[in-house]
Amino acid sequence: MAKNPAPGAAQDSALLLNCYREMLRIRKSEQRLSKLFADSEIPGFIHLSIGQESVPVGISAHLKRDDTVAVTHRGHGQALAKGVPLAGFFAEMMGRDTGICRGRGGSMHIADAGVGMLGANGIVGGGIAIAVGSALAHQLAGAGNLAVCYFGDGALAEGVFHECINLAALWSLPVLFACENNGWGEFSRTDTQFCGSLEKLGAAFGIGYRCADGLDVLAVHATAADLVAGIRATSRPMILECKVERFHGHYEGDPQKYRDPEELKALEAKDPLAKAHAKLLALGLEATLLEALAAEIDDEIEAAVAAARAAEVPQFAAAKADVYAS
Amino acid sequence: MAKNPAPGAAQDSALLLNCYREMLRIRKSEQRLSKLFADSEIPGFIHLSIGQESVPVGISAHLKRDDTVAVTHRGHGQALAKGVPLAGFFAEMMGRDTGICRGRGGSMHIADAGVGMLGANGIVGGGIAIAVGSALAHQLAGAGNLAVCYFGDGALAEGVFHECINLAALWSLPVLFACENNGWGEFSRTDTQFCGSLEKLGAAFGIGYRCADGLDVLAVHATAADLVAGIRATSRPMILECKVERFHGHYEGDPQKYRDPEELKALEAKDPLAKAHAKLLALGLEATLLEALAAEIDDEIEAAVAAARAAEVPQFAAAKADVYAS
Amino acid sequence: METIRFGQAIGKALGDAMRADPRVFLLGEDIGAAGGPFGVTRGLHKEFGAARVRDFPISEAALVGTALGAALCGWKPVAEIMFMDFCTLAMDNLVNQAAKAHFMFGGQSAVPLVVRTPHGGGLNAGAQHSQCLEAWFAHVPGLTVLCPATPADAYGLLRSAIASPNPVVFVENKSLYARKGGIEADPQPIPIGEARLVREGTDVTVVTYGASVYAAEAAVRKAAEEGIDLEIVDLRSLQPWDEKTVLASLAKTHRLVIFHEAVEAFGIGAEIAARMADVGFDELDAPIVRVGAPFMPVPYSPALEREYLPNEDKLMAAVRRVLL
Amino acid sequence: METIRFGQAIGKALGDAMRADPRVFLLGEDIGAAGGPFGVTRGLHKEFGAARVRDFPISEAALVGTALGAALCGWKPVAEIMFMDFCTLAMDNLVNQAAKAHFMFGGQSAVPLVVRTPHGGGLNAGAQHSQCLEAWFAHVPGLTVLCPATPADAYGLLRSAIASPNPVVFVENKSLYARKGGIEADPQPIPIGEARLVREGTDVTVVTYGASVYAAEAAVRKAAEEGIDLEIVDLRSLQPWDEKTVLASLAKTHRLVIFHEAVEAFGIGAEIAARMADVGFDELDAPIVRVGAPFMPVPYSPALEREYLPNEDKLMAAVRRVLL
Ligand SMILES: Cc1ncc(C[n+]2csc(CCOP(=O)(O)OP(=O)(O)O)c2C)c(N)n1
Ligand SMILES: Cc1ncc(C[n+]2csc(CCOP(=O)(O)OP(=O)(O)O)c2C)c(N)n1
Ligand SMILES: [Mg+2]
Ligand SMILES: [Mg+2]
Repeated sequence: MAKNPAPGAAQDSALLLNCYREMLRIRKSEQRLSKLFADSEIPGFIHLSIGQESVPVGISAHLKRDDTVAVTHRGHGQALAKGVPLAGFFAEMMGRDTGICRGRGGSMHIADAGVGMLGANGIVGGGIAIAVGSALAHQLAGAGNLAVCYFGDGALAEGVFHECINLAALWSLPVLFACENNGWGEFSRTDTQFCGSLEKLGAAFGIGYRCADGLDVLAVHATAADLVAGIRATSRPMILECKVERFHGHYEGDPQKYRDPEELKALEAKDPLAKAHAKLLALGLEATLLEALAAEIDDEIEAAVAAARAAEVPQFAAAKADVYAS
Repeated sequence: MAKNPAPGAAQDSALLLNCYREMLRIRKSEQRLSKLFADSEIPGFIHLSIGQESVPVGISAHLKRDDTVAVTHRGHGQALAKGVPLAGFFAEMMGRDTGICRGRGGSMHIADAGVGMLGANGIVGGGIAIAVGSALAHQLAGAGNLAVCYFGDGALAEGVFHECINLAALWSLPVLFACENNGWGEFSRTDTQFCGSLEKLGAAFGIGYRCADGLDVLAVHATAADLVAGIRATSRPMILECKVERFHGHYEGDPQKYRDPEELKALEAKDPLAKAHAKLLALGLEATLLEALAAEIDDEIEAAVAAARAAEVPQFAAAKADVYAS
Repeated sequence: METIRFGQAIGKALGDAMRADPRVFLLGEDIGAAGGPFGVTRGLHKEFGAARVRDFPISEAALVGTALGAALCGWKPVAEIMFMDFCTLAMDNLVNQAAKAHFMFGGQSAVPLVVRTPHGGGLNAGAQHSQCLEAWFAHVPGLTVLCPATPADAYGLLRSAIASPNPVVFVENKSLYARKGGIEADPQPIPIGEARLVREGTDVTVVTYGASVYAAEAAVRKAAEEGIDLEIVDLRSLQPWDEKTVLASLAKTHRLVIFHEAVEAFGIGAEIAARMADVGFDELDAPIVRVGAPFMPVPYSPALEREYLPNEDKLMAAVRRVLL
Repeated sequence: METIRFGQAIGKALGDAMRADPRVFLLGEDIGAAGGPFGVTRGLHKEFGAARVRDFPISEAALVGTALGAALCGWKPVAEIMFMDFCTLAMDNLVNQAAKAHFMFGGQSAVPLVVRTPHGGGLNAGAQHSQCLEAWFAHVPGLTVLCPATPADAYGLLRSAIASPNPVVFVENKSLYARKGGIEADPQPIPIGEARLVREGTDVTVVTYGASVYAAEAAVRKAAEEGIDLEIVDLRSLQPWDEKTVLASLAKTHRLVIFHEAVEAFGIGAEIAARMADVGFDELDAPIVRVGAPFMPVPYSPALEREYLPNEDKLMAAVRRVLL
């Protein structure tokens, strides 16, 4: 693959390439969503995770299919990284009957039981207890699985998070609390909303804590490796905080008047994907290979979009008849 | 007052005597409640704070009338120490129209706006946000008042507590978080329910923390003095944790089968009231004086009980007409 | 036919369900060795151990949320909320999460979750330990709401609730726990959504549920003294509720009184009345009258709570009104 | 008479109330410099500063609880819950604490607390950002529940809500924020509990509120084409609601349709129907028909949400039914 592989770099490079591919798949999917949204092909609210891809990619690399995750309103990347298929994903966003949730859920309610993705959430902090409950299920089942509970820095202010870290520590539940800290909750800086230290909070409950540069996928990957292995070995909960940046607005269409234009501009230099790209080239990968990879992803996405466009919209009667399971 | 006052002890002795009087008033009131409950003169559930009197007495000594408190389901002592009058208190417990809440509230819903007692609560943790809100009112008013938020160790597991310590720290609200830690939540030891450290939790939010021996009223008094002065000076929240013992059951009538009889027996030696009594004698106070004081309190209580017995029960129509303020 | 207390019947249903299916487990505050505040889970901790009868911290939101997470993974948790008033702390997990998961995720997920909780007054427990909030849950698509009156129904409906792939709010009137009733030697699940005809009668249909069933039964004799023959329908299941049975009864008596302990305004009875004023309109020979609690918080003083609670006298006044 | 948008009318009411009374202050998520997610509080932070327009952490329970604590101390907080669906996180403080404080404490305390919150669908915002949960609050003694349809009513009722010594849940249909309407130069508070007669008519009474008022108005022409003259009553105030006005209208038309966006089963309309099937029974010439949302979570896909929402066609179908 690489031109002049430095000794030992082959492994690094293969790993980074894998991560890069996943990140690019998420990035391009969201960029496509952004366009579809602008073109009114996707309605409602969507919250893009552009700039935050490293986190779920770095974590999911260590997850098994039966490990569970609960994801946030900004959870497209978290969902795709866990294995939600693109076709069902796009069809869902576009409100089609072929959507992974048959068009009933939308961006904030993607779920895929088949890959352990328990659901995105429209409620800040709404997935935390669900993830912890799945960790309880893993503990009861005893098959060595674990749960990942994604949440944003804004969710730190919700009481249920604190109830859950206590419970997880008390019952030694195998759960990774993964905070994507982008410094913002909607239009407010999180430091104007929450004044606790997540590290110290963990310490107050005897929960191990690690922080990783969420703009560096290998950093997340390495830290998550330690934590996931630790959780599997000890069945103790752990906290992973990743400092990231929110590149787009809170929701698509958010003019972000509340943000300093300088700060927004400075983001460009921080793009985790660009960083990974540069590093891959530095490691000796061919640019053409990366371009081919991008083209492959583009094709996959366009196929998903085309299929969704061609798909039926859901029938109301079928939806109405399916409020209860039978 | 004292027989042979040691130099400097006069002040100590006067302080302790004051505290002792307050504690005894609470103790005797609750013993009377216990009897009234056993005799079916008080219905419903009552939760006695026997053994925990030092905490509200030690704290309330530093409070002004306009300082506010929100108290717990085990809040008789907290209420009386803040100045809720005995007559209205007993009449309330006995369901009379002359009750402080006109017989509508009962033990878990005593309140007295006139002395800044914002209300007891039947919801574990239910008063915490209310107390914090009153601290916000104090901050807005700027008259230097503070709020005391009483809660039990069981309430540490409720999310709203954590929301509130964040808010209080974030907004620098003048509130004392006062935890009466009796080691139990109903029939469960708290260490089987909550595994966090309150001190470290405080540290995670930059909130000052102090622990006091809740069986020693002077210890509580001294620590509360520091904290209350600190809050008034800085308008920063503080945490006071007092280790106490629950002498009676969770509720009156609780057979406490879940407790080790040895442990229950060992309580006798820990009685904060007996300790204060012994210390007063050691400081040279006349036993007869303490007896007179007890008799005085008994008289006050009996007068309250007699008045309540003689009082009318509330009229339904009047209650029904008063669901809304006008 | 044996005799069993209402609370014991619930404990028996829990135990039988746990014996029958290893995926059933219990969570709640003080439900373990202590057996729960009303003794309902007594003995289960001993038999099934702490892993399946789990004492939960005082964290109602996390209680329902973790139960939901486990349910989404195929377990069958039965969570206890100690008093229905405390459901206020778990509404997000019940309403936004559990109720919607099946529908919202396109039918992928079953949610075999039961939340048991006691409602009702009469214990002078005051405004925060006495409420009947079942109408809230009946208004939430995706939830099933049950409220049995007899030990046999408590058993049979709880078995159905635990077997259900949908989240169920199982409401127990706490004044019933000590009440005795008959139960079969080998009791079976009772289907959700079917009312129980407590008593056939010809003059007035009384639709009721929970503890109020007994007050309705108490009114039968009084009514008979006045020459009035009451038919009593115990809904048992509030969401879904058995419109067919109510309508059939109305078609017979042409007079309807709805009777429950919950606050009358916007309560369960409102929906029953509204439906009958629509689909049952042609059968009605008189106004539909509801008897529920007055519009006020549950008061503490016995003098007040006694007048607050619906009783057979208030029911009889309504019965007389529809016969005017 | 000026023209103003619904959202602006609310902002104006907030601003006027704050200017008139220094005890009025606002709390909510992103309501400060950002002006709130729907722009309702735009400009207020600039005029009144951060002490009176307070950005709150994402802690809905603490939000309502602290507002309540301040209210008990004589302040007049107006709290915003960003979507009505998130009220699920603040139910204890609303229902167990705020609603009961005045009664439970023997009338000592006033609770001048307002909780503003937007409900309603139409934005494809999905099952957790679209619910209409007002029936829950109307069932809780001690709470006042308002839901205006026009900018003028939004202004006048919000001023009354802020002036009220009781906790008010003030519900704003989010699809109305951009809608324009007239307002007086010096608008006055509108009394709580009085319905608005939107249109006089002779054939059928349509009782409605909130955004559904406009769908009802849209049906007027369609009805006229069929020779049907609709009378439209906008409740505005749901708890208390104006029974007298509804009854008077029924006494005129003898036919009643109730129309709202909330789920029909156990919704606001159930209580209206139930009362009219009681006190209005003798006036009824036809079944009472309700039109609300079907019993399902609010779906995301436009194809589904369009069919989900009540509209004038569904209303017309009901109108025709009561005229059969
Ligand atoms: C309970 C609740 N409160 C408020 C909101 C509105 N809201 C949606 S996202 C958001 C900010 C969340 O911030 P964070 O958790 O940091 O996630 P981010 O958007 O930064 O990824 C808020 C307040 C909500 N959806 N749920
Ligand atoms: C929200 C809520 N959950 C549960 C209960 C039932 N309950 C009443 S007191 C109590 C234990 C509280 O323990 P703690 O806070 O330590 O107070 P203590 O009784 O020890 O004084 C519980 C669980 C309640 N009243 N409210
Ligand atoms: Mg964030
Ligand atoms: Mg305790």
